[in-house]
Amino acid sequence: MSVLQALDIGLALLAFAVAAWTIFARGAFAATVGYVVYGLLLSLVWIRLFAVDVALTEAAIGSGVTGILLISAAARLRGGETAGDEKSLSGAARLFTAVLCALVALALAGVVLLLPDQGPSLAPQSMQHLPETGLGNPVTAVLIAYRSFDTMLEKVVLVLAVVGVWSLAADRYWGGAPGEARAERPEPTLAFLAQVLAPLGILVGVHIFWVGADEPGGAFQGGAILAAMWMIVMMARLTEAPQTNAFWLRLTLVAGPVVFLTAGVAGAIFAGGFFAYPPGFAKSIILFIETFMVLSIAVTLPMLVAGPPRREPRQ
Amino acid sequence: MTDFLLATAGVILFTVAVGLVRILSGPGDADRMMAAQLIGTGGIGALLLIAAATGARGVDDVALGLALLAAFASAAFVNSAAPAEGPDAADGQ
Amino acid sequence: MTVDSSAIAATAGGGLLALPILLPVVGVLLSFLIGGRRAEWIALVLMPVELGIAVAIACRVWRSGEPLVYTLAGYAPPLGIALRVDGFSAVMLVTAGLIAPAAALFARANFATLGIEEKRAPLVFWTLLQGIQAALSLIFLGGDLFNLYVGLELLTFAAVPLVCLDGRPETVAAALRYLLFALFGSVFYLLGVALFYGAYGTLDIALLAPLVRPEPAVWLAAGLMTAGLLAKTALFPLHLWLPPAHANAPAAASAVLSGLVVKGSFFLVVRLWFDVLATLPGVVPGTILAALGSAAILFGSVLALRQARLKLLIAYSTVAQIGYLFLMFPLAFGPWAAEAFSGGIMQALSHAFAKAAMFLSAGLIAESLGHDRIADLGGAARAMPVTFLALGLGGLSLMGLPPSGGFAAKWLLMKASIESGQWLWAVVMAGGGLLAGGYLYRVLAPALSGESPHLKKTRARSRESIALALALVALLLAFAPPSFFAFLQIGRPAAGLALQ
Amino acid sequence: MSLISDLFSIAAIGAGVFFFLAGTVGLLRFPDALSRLHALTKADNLGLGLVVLGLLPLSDSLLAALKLVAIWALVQLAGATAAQLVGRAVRRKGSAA
Amino acid sequence: MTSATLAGLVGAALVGLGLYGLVANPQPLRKILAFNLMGSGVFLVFGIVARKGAAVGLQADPVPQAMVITGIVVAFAASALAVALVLRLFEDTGQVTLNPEAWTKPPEDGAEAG
Repeated sequence: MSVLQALDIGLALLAFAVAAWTIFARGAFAATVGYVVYGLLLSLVWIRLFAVDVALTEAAIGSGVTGILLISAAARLRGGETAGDEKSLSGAARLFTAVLCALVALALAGVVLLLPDQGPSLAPQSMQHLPETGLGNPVTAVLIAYRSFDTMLEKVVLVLAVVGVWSLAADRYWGGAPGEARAERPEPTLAFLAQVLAPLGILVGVHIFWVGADEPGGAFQGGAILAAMWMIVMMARLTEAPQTNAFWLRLTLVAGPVVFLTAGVAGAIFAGGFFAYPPGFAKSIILFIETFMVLSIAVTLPMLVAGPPRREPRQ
Repeated sequence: MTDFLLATAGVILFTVAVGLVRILSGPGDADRMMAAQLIGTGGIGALLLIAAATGARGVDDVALGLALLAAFASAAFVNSAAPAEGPDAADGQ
Repeated sequence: MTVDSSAIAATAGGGLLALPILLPVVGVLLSFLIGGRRAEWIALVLMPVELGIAVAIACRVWRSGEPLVYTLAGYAPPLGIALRVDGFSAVMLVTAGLIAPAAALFARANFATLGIEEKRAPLVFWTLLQGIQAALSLIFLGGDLFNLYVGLELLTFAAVPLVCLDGRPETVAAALRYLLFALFGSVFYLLGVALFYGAYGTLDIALLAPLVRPEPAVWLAAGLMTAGLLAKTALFPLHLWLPPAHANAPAAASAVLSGLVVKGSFFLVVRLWFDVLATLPGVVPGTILAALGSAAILFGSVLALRQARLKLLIAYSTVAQIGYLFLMFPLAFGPWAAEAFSGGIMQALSHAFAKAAMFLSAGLIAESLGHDRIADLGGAARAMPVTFLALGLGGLSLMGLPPSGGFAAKWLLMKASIESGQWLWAVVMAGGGLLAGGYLYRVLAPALSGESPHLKKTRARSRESIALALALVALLLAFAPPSFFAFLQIGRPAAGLALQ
Repeated sequence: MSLISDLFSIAAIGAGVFFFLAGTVGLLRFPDALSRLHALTKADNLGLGLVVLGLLPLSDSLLAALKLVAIWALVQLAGATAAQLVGRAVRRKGSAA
Repeated sequence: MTSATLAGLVGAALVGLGLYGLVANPQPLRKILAFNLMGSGVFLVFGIVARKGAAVGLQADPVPQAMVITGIVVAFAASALAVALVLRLFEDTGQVTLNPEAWTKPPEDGAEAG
């Protein structure tokens, strides 16, 4: 096992070094590239923690889609963000901050070391109730059955985030499409990439969603991959970003939480409690909900990355 | 066999780390972008080796996801850098 | 190690508890989907229903005399999530149920959506206002620490965009600053949640409370979560984001942000220390909180004295009034604990109503005069007497003069601090009251004298009366009967005695 | 059979690692940015290809093997297009900033 | 030392690093990066908790894993909102600063702050 241990230590050091680079790099763009690399390494760390569902989420959302968001922002902001914009902390304040942060990190490290090797766990209970849900993947069961309330509300958080991002539009652009209108031809290489990747990616996204019932995967991860595919197609200008007042767009954005909420309320009528599933129908209901969640996520993430409307709405 | 796979994964990560030091320091943003791209290749290689060695389920899907998204950061970079391409549109204040 | 879940028994018919969260969520989704011309209507229909449900919940708590519990999804904690309502949360639920519709009615003039095509500001305002309601209900009712994290995030996402609704760069900067503080708070809170789970394998508050021991993981988790929540509550020295954010939002939004939103994270500080950590020796942390609170009172009041704009003055007075909320923590140990607790809650309630009234009044003043520069308010009170009456009555509560809810709150806190021998807090409260008098005098004295200025807009009586009604509620709280304080203690059997 | 396939895996993966190493050495030695990156891209893609080739006999199902090949193909595609995209961006901008 | 503990230590270090970046770095975009780093550190602490809860044949406790997935999605949404705010500020003023003094002046004067 010693090789594995050495590998773990190497991986940990590498992840930490890249993270430190992200914080201390001189330029904002360099730091952002560092963050994208860091996201990749983090997926490896999650694999080593045997949290494959999380690794998938980290790969797709934490590193993939967040990477696109931050790289785009950093590329747009180049030259604008200079350190002179704001008074930097003085040397003493910097030192004080550093000491304080080090203390927080040390305390946390101490507590982490003190945690018992065999900690408390809800794994037995998760497995015990797993047959009731008809699922094979306990992480999916936690997300869509045991703690479905969290997940439904988190979908509402995404809707609020879309409202918040759109609210930054100028009044005359409200209802229009996000993204600047650009007359230039699609970049041929990018278009080629999009045309090859998109069909494959849709296949992979649906696959990851579908196996999520029993294997690592699920609605978030599959939806995020689908979202990425839509983003690349838009980046290649093969399609335009939709108008934000389009009814189909809004319907797709809220479909996940609406279906989830409806199922939750139906549970109160048919299964004796909000968000309860009637025995025997749990799995079909869960897959039904998840289908709409995949759709909503696939549309929400690109809209969040695309930013506020920037063009006047067409009729 | 397991140890061999893990050791090779370690070597690949090490080369990635060396490359990282060299390229992240610049000089240009395009270099850095390509660096990230290459580290992706190495990372996916290491991931596949670790997966084969530890036999964790579902890791191939993680690698598949990463491979799908490998070019995205570069695409986003080119896409967003394009409008600010004028002589020095975004520079200077 | 597994947790015995028999301690959690759902109360029959507790499904009522899910509705204050789910109804505004329905409102959010509907407004976003078909809200173009109906968002206002959706909010105005749902809000009275939500208030009715909040009152019904309070009545049931009152009748049964103990907390109500509801288990969601049919899975009992620790695996599932429970909602729980006690006296304190029922009162906060009703308070939010009253202030949100008041702000909504007030906002109709600015954000009308009936019969016109969809516009940006109205749709965003109505959607997010209901988002705030959903988030607050979740925070007041949530019984699971991670579920409460989701509530905190809902609150952040609903509150931040309201700050920069008018789109001026300074408001965007204020919103960004607010968001960064709030995110810092969320991450720290979440880290504490991770440590609690790692130590005890459950996040349900009722299950966690008896398990908690004074050990490193718990102290660290408590410290991190408290620090995170303080950043969201804007307690000194983490208050920097609040004045620009609250002063720049539209008046109706400011009223909700200052009156309610900061109370959400404060509520969780109380939950954390009085419920989750009830068995911990809390005098030292309580004293630290109160010391920060005292600093906030003095610092916020002094800065309020120096502001040139009315809305900024009111925002800085929020910084000061938040300080009072934290004076209850070191006093919550001993026979005076119930008094201190009631005082703290009373302060939260009276400030919510008074501050909402004041921000609405300030909004009316700014609309009528076209500015809110304090130096140019001369004679304004003659032109708009009702508005200034609301402002003044709200101020009465801030100063802590009788008869007002603020007086009741400060009186209770002062009594507790004197009985416990912790005189310092009493001195701070007295000083804070004087300073509040000072900054209100700065506004009211010139407004009451001099020529009546020319008004750019005729004043709307209905909107004035909304502000006045809120101020009157803040006043009426002074006459809260003893049974009201008994109600606040429901679900707090451990309070006072077990805490020692 | 198992021994032969194991030996094959070891040989292929070992060769793959060699290319990763060679790429990094090239990185340290080549003078200008573009040629450096060009060389490195090729070396790394070849390296990953050999690693995948070596892992193929170890995969337990046809689907898993297909996935491995797909991963390699996707990384190839990503590397090639990214190099072209970024390279063009650099050329358009004149000298690298 | 197990790999879980190691990951936990990295998590602790990341929280410290991220916190430092969030407080000490003046640029909003860098603050957003730091927030994400800090968040991932917290998620790693969840990860070690999950790993130490391995039981009944599961390699890790699914409940904290589910929480991390929720957390990653929320952190992304937060980053998106923050980035939108930063870009809006940049488009309106040509500069990005949280310095309150730069904002007490009218926007056209803002450019010379610094």
